[in-house]
Amino acid sequence: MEIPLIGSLDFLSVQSLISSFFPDWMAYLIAGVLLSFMVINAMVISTALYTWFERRVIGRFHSRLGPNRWGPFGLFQPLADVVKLMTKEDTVPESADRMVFNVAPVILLTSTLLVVSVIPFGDNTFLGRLNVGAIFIIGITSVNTIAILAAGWASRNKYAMLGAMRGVAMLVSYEVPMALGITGVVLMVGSLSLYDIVLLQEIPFWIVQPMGFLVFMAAASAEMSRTPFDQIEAESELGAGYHTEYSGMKFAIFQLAEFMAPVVTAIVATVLFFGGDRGWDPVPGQIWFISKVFLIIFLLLWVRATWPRLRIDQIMAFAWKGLFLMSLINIFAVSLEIILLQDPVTGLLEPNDLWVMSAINWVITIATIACMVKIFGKRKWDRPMPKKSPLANMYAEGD
Amino acid sequence: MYGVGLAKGLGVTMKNLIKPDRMFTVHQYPDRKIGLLGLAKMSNRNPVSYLLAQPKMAVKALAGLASVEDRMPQHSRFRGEEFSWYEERCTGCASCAKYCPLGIIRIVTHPSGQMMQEGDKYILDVFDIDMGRCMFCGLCVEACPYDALHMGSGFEEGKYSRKDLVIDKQRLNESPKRPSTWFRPQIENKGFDPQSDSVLKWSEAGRHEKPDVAHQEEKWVKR
Amino acid sequence: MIANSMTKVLSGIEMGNMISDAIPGSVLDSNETDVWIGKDDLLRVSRYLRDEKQTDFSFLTSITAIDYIEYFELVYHLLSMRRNSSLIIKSRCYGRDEELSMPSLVEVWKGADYQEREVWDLMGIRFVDHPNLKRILLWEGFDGHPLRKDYLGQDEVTEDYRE
Amino acid sequence: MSEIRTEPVTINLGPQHPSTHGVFRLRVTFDGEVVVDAEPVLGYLHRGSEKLAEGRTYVQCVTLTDRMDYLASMSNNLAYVSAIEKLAHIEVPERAQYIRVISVELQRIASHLMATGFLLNDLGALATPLMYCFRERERILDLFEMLCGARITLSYMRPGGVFQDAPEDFWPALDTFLRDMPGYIDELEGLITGNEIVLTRTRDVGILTDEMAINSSITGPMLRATGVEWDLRRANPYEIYESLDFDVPIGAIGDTFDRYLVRVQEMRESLRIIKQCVQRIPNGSVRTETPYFIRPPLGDVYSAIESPKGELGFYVVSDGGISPYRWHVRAPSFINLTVLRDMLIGWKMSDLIVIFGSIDIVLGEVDR
Repeated sequence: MEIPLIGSLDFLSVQSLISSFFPDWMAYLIAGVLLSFMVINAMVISTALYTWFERRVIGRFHSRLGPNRWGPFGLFQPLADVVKLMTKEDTVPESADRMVFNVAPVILLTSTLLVVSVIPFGDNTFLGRLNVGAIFIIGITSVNTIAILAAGWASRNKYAMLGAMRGVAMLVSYEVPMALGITGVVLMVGSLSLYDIVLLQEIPFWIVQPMGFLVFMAAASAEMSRTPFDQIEAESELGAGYHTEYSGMKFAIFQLAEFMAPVVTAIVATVLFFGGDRGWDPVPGQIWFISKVFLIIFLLLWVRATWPRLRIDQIMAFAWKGLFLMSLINIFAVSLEIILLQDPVTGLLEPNDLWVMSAINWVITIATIACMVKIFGKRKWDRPMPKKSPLANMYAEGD
Repeated sequence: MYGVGLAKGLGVTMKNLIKPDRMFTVHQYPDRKIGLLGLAKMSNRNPVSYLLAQPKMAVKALAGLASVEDRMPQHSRFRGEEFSWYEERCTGCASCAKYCPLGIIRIVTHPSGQMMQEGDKYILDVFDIDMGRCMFCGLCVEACPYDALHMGSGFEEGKYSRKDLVIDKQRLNESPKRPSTWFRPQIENKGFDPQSDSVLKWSEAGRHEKPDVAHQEEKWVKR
Repeated sequence: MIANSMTKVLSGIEMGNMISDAIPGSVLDSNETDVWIGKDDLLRVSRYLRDEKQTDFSFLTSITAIDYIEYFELVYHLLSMRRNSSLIIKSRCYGRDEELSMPSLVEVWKGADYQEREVWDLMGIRFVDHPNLKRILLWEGFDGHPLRKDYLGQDEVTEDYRE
Repeated sequence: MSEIRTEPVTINLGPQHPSTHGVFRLRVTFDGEVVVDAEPVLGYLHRGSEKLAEGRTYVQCVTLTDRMDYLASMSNNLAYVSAIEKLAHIEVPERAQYIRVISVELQRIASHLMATGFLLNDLGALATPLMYCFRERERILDLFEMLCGARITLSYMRPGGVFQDAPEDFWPALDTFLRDMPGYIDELEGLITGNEIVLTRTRDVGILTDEMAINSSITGPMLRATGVEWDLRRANPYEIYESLDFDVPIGAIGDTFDRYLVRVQEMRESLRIIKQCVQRIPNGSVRTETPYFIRPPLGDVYSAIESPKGELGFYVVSDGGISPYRWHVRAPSFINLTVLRDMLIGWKMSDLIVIFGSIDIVLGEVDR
């Protein structure tokens, strides 16, 4: 049973509703604008709420309180931040490339927002049912790279430039494991449509292919530059990274895009690995979706509050030596299992097959990680015993 | 190795998230937000009866809007602002001014011609302290031979201009006499707590009472 | 538990005799605690003190200069970590003008680097052959050397908030 | 393979920068991400303490020492007053010595907590370990408030002792602290010591050899991390350290991780020292009567203690008057910076921040 929360909100039904009053082409336009408006606003508001949530949770991880003054439980804090940022002077460096400088934040926000357009929030709640949704996500997230490079380059600031250069190197590298991580899911489903991926997820795919999930999450947290991969901003090294020179509203847009990234990532991960809106009745699917998103966001925050960041060359090495290899092993294992386990006639996988696969894959995952630590962990973790230097002897009596 | 350290770290942060006694900010100056349970506990009731007795306040607390006054407890030795100064005890000897590393205490006196037997009493014309430059080292208090000057105990003397930070004789006289027990063991032994609302009289602030005549004669006349 | 021992403060007279045996004419004076070295021999003496097995002063604790109006006195606190003994050597530098100079000890002890720069900055004693003798605490172009006794200071404007 | 020719870029790290621990400026030349040259520029916090002291009395100078290493005011106070006591031949009562040692060791823990927390902050741990460190340090500051009414600029010690005995409620509070603190250090170590990311970032980074450290006059945890066992509390014991039982932790190879580890172990040793002091502390007076204006005999004195940052020495020359003729500070933070350039060259930008953070400088002491 599916209780529609916001009713049928897919593009086609809205269009057909409107086309009874307007000509077809106009209905197409109005439905598009209406739905985009709704989704954009929903995303912005949820991002605002997310900033509050993040600050409260990180605060509690720090044994602090977090924002709690303005409004009930400090919920109006994002509003106050926005007002403060909007009333701030909008400065542009004298030697900046004004055009690029102004456009960069918009590109970043747009590319982040566009991801949402293909997400099936519920059985019949989505903007577009793209049959190549997975490829669309991979493609549209790499536009971030251009925005970050543009922001860093146009600022004429050395810190911004360093951050942007790190960003380009890192984002381009992490595109690869991310795409390969998604490939595992796509192989099992046999379709690139996110709708189908949700439909065929009898068992959440993070159980079936944990390695794919790990690779995807690591790559995704690198894509949105969160610890332990936040070298783009690296506030203790570069000040603020690529958006050092931004202030006022443009900075607010950057912040919005940056805080939207975890939300979007959590949404994508929910769809790909947590079964989207699937859950147990009578709780409606949208609620399941939102609670899964919250769970992933909390996991991301937990990691962010605990771990320090890696160095840029270590991050790159991790991408190419670690994640790349892991994702290849994952794809190889998954495809082998599919060939062996799938029904020879229909080509489908039964739930029992999925359980078998997950058992095999967990073993493979643990074995792979152990092997990789052994092979690539050249550094010995255990500390050599301290030895007294012969250059000093503080018990000597002198002569 | 093998990510065990990473997992252990996650455990530590989770422990700190969950355990309420590991909170860092437990005092929020000047007030703190309070929930319904806290309010009920403060008035020694259970939450339900509190809700019935004071529905407006209870709803406010549930919405996270209720706040109660909160203040960091300070030790009685806390060296704070607004010196406690007793004009009755001050002789205008200017030891404090001489001992101040920054020279921010200004004292002007003139002889009064009274009490000439005990060696002339001086009248204080000016006694002001430039708190804008004071660093609260307390050397002036240490120097005061008659226990007339004590450190204060507050910290809420923020002003909008530096001029207002110069506290003169009048303000010193008017300010509540809550001396810090810093370098004043006699006040500490009395159990005086400057953080409470009690005020210390000038006659109680000294390390010894005014000597009686017999004592003085023994000390000075017989010599 | 190992018995504790204090750092042995070497007698200036004994050490002075030892140094003047090795490098004749370098020791100008000595008393119970200090040895005065001529400024021309300072580099040679310090190299001797560091390398000689008997003294082994591998560690330069601190460098200071004092303005005694007629002359400047540089104080070097040396420490032997292997023998746990210490020695104070002093050296005088006469004159008042900007061209006061002393030999730099950076090539013997690298730890002298910043301390010599500080002495140059605040006392105005130039260290010959120092690799990077620039002002360190004050800015380039500061007028005068503040720790000299004849430094009068720049016109200071202190606002009196009382009036 | 021919390399691509790259243009070196010079960047000013500081004076306003999140990781310079104050107003410190580092002029760094990068080739891509690699440091090819670095030059520290100091003096943004220079207040001329040495000159100021020449116009103040010996007791007034105590307030100047507070403001040098503002994370370890107690150590500064002790270093200064012990120099004056040596110069003016003032005896210190035994109880005062115990209280001094207790407060200095508490200060050492507080300072090392700050060093560790900020090192992790530089590593990018989003202030979580920093906050935990701050939380424990807060308890030490509360203890200091009980002792002397101030939390940072303490001015607790005077030539001839400490200005006032510890209050009644200090001892139970100290006992609670001593009971809780080992657990907190364990927790901090659980968060940091085994963490693979911390290890990857700090192991073998910024190695300092023992020869180089000694030649460059490095002291404190930085020197001990290279394996040189040298602690003034043992080598030249002052106060009552001679009778106390504690170990001097040393590092294995002198990298950034060793520096962190030495600090953590020193915290544990400090707790051991305080426990012994609390057991043994005698009754009696805490201050020898000294005149307001101390007039030490003609002469000079150098007296050093092991402060949390290294050997903190005061060289005071007296001309017999009420204020010092010359007042020099051997500031460990300042001299520890000597090797900074050599340690940085060849490392990446992220390593630069971490190496710099592991030196643990306080700009108030560097610039004085």
